[in-house]
Amino acid sequence: MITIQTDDFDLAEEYRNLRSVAGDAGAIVTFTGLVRELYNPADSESDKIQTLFLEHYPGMTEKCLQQICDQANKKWPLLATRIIHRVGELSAKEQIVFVGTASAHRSDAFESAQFMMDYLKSNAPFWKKQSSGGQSSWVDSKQTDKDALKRWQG
Amino acid sequence: MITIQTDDFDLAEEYRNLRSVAGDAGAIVTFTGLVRELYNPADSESDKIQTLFLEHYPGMTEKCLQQICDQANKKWPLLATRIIHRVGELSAKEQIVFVGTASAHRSDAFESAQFMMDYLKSNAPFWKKQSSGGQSSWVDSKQTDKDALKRWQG
Amino acid sequence: MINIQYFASIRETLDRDQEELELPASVTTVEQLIAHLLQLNPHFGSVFDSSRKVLVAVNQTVVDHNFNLTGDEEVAFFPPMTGG
Amino acid sequence: MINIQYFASIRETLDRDQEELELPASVTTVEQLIAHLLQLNPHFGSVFDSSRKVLVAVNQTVVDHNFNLTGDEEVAFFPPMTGG
Repeated sequence: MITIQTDDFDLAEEYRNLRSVAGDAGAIVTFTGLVRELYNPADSESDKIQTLFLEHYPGMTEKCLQQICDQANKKWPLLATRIIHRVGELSAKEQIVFVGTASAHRSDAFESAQFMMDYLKSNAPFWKKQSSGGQSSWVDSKQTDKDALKRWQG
Repeated sequence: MITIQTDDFDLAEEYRNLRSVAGDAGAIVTFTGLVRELYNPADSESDKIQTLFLEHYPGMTEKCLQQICDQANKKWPLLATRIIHRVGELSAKEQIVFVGTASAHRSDAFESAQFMMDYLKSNAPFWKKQSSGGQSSWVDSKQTDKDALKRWQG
Repeated sequence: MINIQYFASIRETLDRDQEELELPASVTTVEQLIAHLLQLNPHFGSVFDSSRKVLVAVNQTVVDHNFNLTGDEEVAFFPPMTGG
Repeated sequence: MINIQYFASIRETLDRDQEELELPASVTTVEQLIAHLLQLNPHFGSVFDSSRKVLVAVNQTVVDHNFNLTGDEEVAFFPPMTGG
């Protein structure tokens, strides 16, 4: 199941749902992404992030996230998958994104969760704009995120 | 931090602790292991597991789990690590083990959590005995668990 | 009619989030649509200059510049994604 | 005095969880300790037969059979771990 929302989410509730949907699961992996204060680690002298604005492409976003779930379910024998992505204005330390997977065995749960995050980063139409000290700028995409996809290809 | 306990644990509480200890984390990964009803997937005709008994080697267990945390912290830039392992008698669907990691970046959090689980499986002195339909037997170690360690060596 | 949507830094550069456009019969690919937009509006020069990576989606799927258009699609232009 | 601990299936086979033992001067390695235990107690035959994998820890660290003993260690015998 996928959800795009402005509201915060509750990890405990998501874990409970995964556990009840998954039936005879042996392994549940959760990933939570948080807003870092210093978003650009190369620039530690900069002002700390005050807010992060998340824009998305309604319609296409839902389609992309559902495709990512479908691909994960094709590649691994999963009992449950979950993506939540927040949009709108977020402050430092807030939760941005949740990915959860449940499987009989731990390697499938770990790999599929990492796969889903890697694809979400580079393939789902979200854009971040950070603001600090009265200045704001769009966050650049990172080569390391594109490189992360290679692990899952071919 | 590591804990060995007979009591159940609360994922929400562990996540809250990781988030508060970790400071400027961008990524938190949690792994939860659960007791499967059919522990041996090759033997689906067998009676379902009724209970699982977990024996351990007090003293050595704590030492091993702490070493696993220390090794993870040496290999990856982590902001927090956590292991909880239950011992004693557990029923199907109960939580057995928790591993949590927090890091600036997602790949470090994912890899270290997987590393910790892989080492815990083969290197920490726990032994499982399963009971079903009046019969009980010690669970055999799996070659796939030994193979999983190769990824982290050399 | 084609519906064109702009996101993030491109939306800001153009100061618009979408527009409707009747395509001339000569425009049958994404590449030709971009050339057409550059003619219509000089602002597009700074969007489609070579230093800036722009992705194109047609009906909410990312495509390359050879992709064929019939003239009634939803086309979107946006920078590389930075979600997660 | 050496303290020997047994775990899981090995504890059950031997029907004991630990024992104290004064080592003869001739026993200076784990391998010699195992030979010594086999002499003392015929039950050890089924523990240390070749079909069964037995791990040895000295002072709570897994070691191989060449490991040297001084005679005042904590030694543990157990099957491969199955935690997690």
